[in-house]
Amino acid sequence: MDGFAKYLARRFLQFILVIFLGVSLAFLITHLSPVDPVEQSVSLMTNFGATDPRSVELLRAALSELYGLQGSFFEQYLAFWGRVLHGDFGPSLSSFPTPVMSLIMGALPWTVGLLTLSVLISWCLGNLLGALAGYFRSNVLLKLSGAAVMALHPVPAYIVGLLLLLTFGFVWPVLPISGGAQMNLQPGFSLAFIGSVIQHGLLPALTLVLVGIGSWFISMRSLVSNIVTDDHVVYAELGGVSSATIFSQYVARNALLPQLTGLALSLGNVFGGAVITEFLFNYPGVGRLLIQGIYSGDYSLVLGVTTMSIVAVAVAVFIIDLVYPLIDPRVRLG
Amino acid sequence: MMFKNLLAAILLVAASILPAAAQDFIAGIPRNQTLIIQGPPAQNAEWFNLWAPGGGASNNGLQQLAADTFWFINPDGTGDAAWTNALAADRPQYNADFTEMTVKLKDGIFWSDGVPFTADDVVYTVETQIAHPGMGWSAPFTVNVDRVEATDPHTVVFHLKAPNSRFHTLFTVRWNAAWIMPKHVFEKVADPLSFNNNPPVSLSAYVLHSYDKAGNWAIWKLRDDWQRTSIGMGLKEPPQVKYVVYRNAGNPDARVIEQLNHNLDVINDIAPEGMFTIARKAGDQMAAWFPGFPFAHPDPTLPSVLFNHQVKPFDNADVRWALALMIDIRSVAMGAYRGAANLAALSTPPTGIAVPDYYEPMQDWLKGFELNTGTRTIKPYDPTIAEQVAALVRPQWGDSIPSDPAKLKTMFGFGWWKQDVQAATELLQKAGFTKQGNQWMMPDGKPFAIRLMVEGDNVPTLARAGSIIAQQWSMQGIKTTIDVAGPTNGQRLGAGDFEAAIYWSVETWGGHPDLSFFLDSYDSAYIAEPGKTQPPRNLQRWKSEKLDAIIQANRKVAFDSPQVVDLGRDYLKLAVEEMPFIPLMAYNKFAPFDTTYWTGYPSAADPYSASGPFWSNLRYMVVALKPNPAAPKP
Amino acid sequence: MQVEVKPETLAAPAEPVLRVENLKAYYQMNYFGVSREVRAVDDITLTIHRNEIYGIAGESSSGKSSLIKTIAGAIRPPLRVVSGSVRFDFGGRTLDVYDDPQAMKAARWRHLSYVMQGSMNVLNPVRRVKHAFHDFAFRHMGLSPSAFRARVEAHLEQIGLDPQVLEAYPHQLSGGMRQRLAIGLATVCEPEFIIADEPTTALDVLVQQDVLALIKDVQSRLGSSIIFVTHDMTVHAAIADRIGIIYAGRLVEEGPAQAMFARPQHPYTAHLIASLPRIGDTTRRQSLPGKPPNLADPPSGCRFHPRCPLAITKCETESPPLEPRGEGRVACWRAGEVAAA
Amino acid sequence: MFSILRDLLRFNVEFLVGFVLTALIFLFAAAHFFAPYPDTAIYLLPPDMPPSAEFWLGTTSRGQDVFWQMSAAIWNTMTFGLVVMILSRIIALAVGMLSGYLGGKADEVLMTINDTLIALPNIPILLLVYFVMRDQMTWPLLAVTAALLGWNYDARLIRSVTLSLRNREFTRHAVFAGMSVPQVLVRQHLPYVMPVVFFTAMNNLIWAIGLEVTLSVLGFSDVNRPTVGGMIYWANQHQAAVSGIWWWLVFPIVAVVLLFLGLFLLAISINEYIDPRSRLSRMGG
Repeated sequence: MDGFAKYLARRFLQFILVIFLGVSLAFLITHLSPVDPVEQSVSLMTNFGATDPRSVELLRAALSELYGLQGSFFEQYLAFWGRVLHGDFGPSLSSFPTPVMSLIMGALPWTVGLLTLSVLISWCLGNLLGALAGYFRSNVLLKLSGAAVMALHPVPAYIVGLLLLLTFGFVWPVLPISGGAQMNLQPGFSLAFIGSVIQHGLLPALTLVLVGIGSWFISMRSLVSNIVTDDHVVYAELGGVSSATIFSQYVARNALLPQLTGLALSLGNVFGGAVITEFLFNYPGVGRLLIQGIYSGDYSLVLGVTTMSIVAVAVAVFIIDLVYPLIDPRVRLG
Repeated sequence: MMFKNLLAAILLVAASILPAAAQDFIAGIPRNQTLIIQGPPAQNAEWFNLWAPGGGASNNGLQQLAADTFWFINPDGTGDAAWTNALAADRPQYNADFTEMTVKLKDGIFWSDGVPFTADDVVYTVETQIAHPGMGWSAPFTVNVDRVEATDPHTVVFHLKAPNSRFHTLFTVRWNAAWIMPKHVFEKVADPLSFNNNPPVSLSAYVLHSYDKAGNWAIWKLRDDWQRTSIGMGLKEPPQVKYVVYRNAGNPDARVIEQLNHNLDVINDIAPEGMFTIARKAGDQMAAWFPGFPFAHPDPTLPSVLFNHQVKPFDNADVRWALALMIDIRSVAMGAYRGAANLAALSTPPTGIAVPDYYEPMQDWLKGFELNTGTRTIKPYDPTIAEQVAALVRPQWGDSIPSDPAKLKTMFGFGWWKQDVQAATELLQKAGFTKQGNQWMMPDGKPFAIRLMVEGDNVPTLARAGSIIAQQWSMQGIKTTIDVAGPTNGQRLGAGDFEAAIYWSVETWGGHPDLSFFLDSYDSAYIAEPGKTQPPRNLQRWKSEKLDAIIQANRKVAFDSPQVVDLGRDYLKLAVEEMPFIPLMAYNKFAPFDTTYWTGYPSAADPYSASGPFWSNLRYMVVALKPNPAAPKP
Repeated sequence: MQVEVKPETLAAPAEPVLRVENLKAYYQMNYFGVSREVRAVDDITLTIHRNEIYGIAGESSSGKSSLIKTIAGAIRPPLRVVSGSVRFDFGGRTLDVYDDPQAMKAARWRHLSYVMQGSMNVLNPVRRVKHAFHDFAFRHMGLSPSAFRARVEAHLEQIGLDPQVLEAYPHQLSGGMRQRLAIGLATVCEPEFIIADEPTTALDVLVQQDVLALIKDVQSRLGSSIIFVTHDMTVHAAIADRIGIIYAGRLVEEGPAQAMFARPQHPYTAHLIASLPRIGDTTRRQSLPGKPPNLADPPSGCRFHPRCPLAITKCETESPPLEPRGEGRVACWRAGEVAAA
Repeated sequence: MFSILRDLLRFNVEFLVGFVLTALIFLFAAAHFFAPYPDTAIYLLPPDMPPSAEFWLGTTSRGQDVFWQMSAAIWNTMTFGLVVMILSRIIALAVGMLSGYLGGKADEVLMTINDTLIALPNIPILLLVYFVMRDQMTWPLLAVTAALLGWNYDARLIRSVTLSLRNREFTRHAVFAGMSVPQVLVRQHLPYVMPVVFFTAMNNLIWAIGLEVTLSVLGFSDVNRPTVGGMIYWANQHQAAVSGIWWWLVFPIVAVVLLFLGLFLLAISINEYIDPRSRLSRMGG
């Protein structure tokens, strides 16, 4: 087997392994839950209305049958795998009987959009600034911007988001602080809708960018300051190669390789930040869905979202793994 | 460089979009014809089947604005005015032994698709739900209804399996009730449980206009034929609110910000501090239940310290009374509600009709109530609590706090038990407890420690009350830890998996003195074995022969009989003597209104309707609002 | 290995291409509050002529690599030129390496190229080889892209490489091929002067021979001058016309290769030569006592004196000047007596 | 070790600033042992008092002194962070060194597991664990869970260092001398790996503290135990941000940002100390 095929096989194996382990873990954790979905739903339903005790017993019996939690633990696990493979997590308990999967599918485009945009921006911007700062070490402007993004980077997304929300929603109310788009706009490829989505996405995306940019900046800067001492860069400088070419083709391009791997490795964490940000800005993505599910004790929803986020992150990592050979000939050509 | 181009493109797009998008708050809908109400995030936004289990979109206006049933009771109302005949032309008519109920329906009511509403819809509603056990009101219909028939298009007769003088309450809205199904829609559907009923036909004045698939908003539009609805018929002039928007406005901070930005007219609930912020910043563009402090609307719900009577030593009334007397209710009021609490010594919420029917007449009895501590007799009731709380909040609120004791009682409640540590000590000693240092020991020699369960974020004020009570008990030598149960709260309460909890097991009509709403379920026949699930609402599993006698008697009198009030007072006296749970206060809700666009919201001075966004009675507020002439022009 | 000493080339009229005068380049460090000065290049003067291969020898950390980097203008802080000058003379145009960086940059590869230490790694791993030729040489050649390509291919064939390598990525080539490519890259513009820093160090012996032959071949074809550094005296013996010996940052002896191998003037040179393996030699090779000096704190007087078998008191106090002696120059108070040792 | 610390303090500004910041915050946190009020008590003081001579950092809407509350909160948060950090260091060291030393198949298997764990999104899994545990979710349990999720990056780093040591002379000597694998790893390799561990420890501490803040802010922890996230949680519960009780939010946020900054500066200066390349470039500068 040549190197490239080996690489692909290895990545694919990893991909399968991540999904297997993640899905099993999610199942295991959830099925140890003390939350009884039936009681949960009964208490939801009886919270406000007048309730005849005899009627509640009937309701409970009916629901137990509907939610289908029968069988041994292992049978449930196998059945669960069957469901995952069919993309079926059963009905949501708090939104009965809407299937969990259709809730997730409704929310997923929002999260994917928000994450793709903010990860791309923070990755590109962080790497660009970091590379420049690593290459032009004495530039004061770059030093200052570096200090700023580095100071921001360890701050939890929630705090950055909260500050943005207060600044642009309360002190100087210019941006929407809640929701994914303007009300009463029908989704579609209209200028108004896309504009509204961008407008509503600004604060959450800015939060993720501000939090995310620092680590790219730091790692890129140190990568670049190491790479500039690499033989091929020094040699190019001695060869009188123009600095633009050296910066882009010799320094940045080589530094991007580990950064792309880093991107794949960090997606899991980035997703975590998105959960918090979506919750804060009431953004209609899967992160908010997850937290709502937890708050409402929605067993199947929490399980579905966690499983799907593991799968989604694994897919994204796998995609990056597939892109990687395009920019690294050593992997592509073995 | 590629990056620069990208950035430039983004900036260009942003610059062209932002001003365009900033014009309308809601695209294409005039703001000054729109009422914006805080709704819950609807996860299954595309679900409009009110009769299948699960909530979702039902609180986003569906049950408030588009569903209808026979009767409504205004939870804030008193006397006859609290009762509204909606689809029914008259009050329920029972036969002598309460085995038959006849309902006359109004004529001239139509579904929003033009189909007339008839008795067949009612019969279909009952029969379909009996046939499908998963549906929302299936169980009570199955238990009660032997047969239902439409004797003519506007008369329905229910034949009951057993005598039931409260059968009509299934169709009487306080928060919600059994809504009537559109037969012509559902009869075409194979499985009414999995039918999403989207878009829903409306039986009330508003109909679905559009909704967000992500569940953040739903918009309801006034029906052109609004006069052909039960609510529309009674109106003298057309409703001014053309559109109602239920929107999920985010976390409490975001709600405050949105109302201050005039993007949210009605808030469901925020923390007292948020309420005070709006009051301070919005000035006269704000309305609330009380125009000044304490602002809050008391729901007919009674937050209490619940005890699990199946767990020792909470089966002992002396212990429960001792714990009650260890509480300094003023700190609880301050801690939970910053003083804005409507305190309750009786086991019914001090709201609506309970004030004239129970609280006012029973003051003398309360003042005279004597408690035997084992060594002496004390009179624990303190009728001056309202003045004391007023004194505590006056430094912050100044002259806006009246000095008239009568007014203070409507704001802060009639009175409560005076903290009496000595009496509590005597009661505990009477129960066989001993004190070692600052630690109470139980009769079996173990230290007396309590786990006090609270739900947490969902009802923050109660979590706060729990914290402060736990601290007070701990300081008196009973180590109390707070247990935050979160969403498992209901389940644990039901399963009896708690020692003590801050929650409520009493909810009332508010607008009607009949206590059967909760009391009927206190029948000892329903008490579950330890470890088994207790059906609502006797979460404390209180068992008393005297109580059973009251319940039995109440079942035999008619809903509107004057005897109902007498039985209610008997129950309240029993509850004081046995202290099965410690009632604290009404569930006070901070629900400020923005008056920039709309005026005429209900208030303590004019409680013509419920005002909680999720309460179906809200519809009477929506049609009564008047545009503010000073509203910004579009 | 047998040492073959390169036969003396016919003495061409001495036409200097490189003149190094009183060059001092120090590592100046200030770390954790301690300033240290390492005199890596300490007052070196030398001249290299047209069509000459000049070898610089010395043990590791003697400063020979710093010297050649300083000559190439390839130094980075903390190594700095303290005084002196490095001047190239390309066709009557004099270029001072440290006076006119712009002109220097323009001259690179056209007139002056460089073969780096570890030159297997000088190619950008993520780009094809052809791009390196383009980046380094295209602008100097004044050719159309296709003519340039043809020229490069011809050049590669000349040095025994398949032009196909241009389409390859560095990782697809063997170490020897990359070394050849590096030399090909350094010679494609036919520069007058080539600086080579340990061009063969990392290679196995067979490849080393091969590469040495290549260097020699290219040099003789182009008539360029080469200055190269290696600690390996056998390599010097194989290709150098003249050799300079560096010890502790100083040039201690310089002279024609053959003469030096025959009659080393400096005890250190003598030691270097003596430690070379010779056929049939069974005597134990002498090892030099002591360690190479610490350049941050060099010994007084002659820096070699702590290790020198001939050291006298004067050596400890007075530093010997580099003075002409025989065919070359030497810096030793006891230069005449070395042979006897 | 001590002389390294002294040198770093004397000559590396970043380290000095980082050290001073971290030490000050640590001292501030330690002060809670002398707090005049129990840290879980509420409504002992007048609520909503702005910073003043009597209450330096003001009081909360729950009638707590922000100064003392914050002191206890930072202590608890740091304790949590340290527990996570130490536990995850132990796992990372064990896996990383073993993998690097053993090499071959064992290395491949360990690193595959490692990379698999890296790709799992932490927050959803932690939230899931919380969802299951609910009120049984004590902070030590949360710390263990976080530690189980927070070691894999650094295991890779440690592995690469061990890998480079594996072929060194002294390793072979030790093996020939009959040392067992754990002996070789602990006696011979650990000293070389320690600087990397130290560097990753700082970053891990930052990560763990950030995690605590995030989960507590959402109320997914024991909210009665004062922590930095818990303070923000309660401030949100009382809508401090819009109610103008800024001191309840601003001071804990500033404190935690300063702590982060301190730890971060320590991390980069230690990294610089370890990494000769960046040290070299500093010499020039």
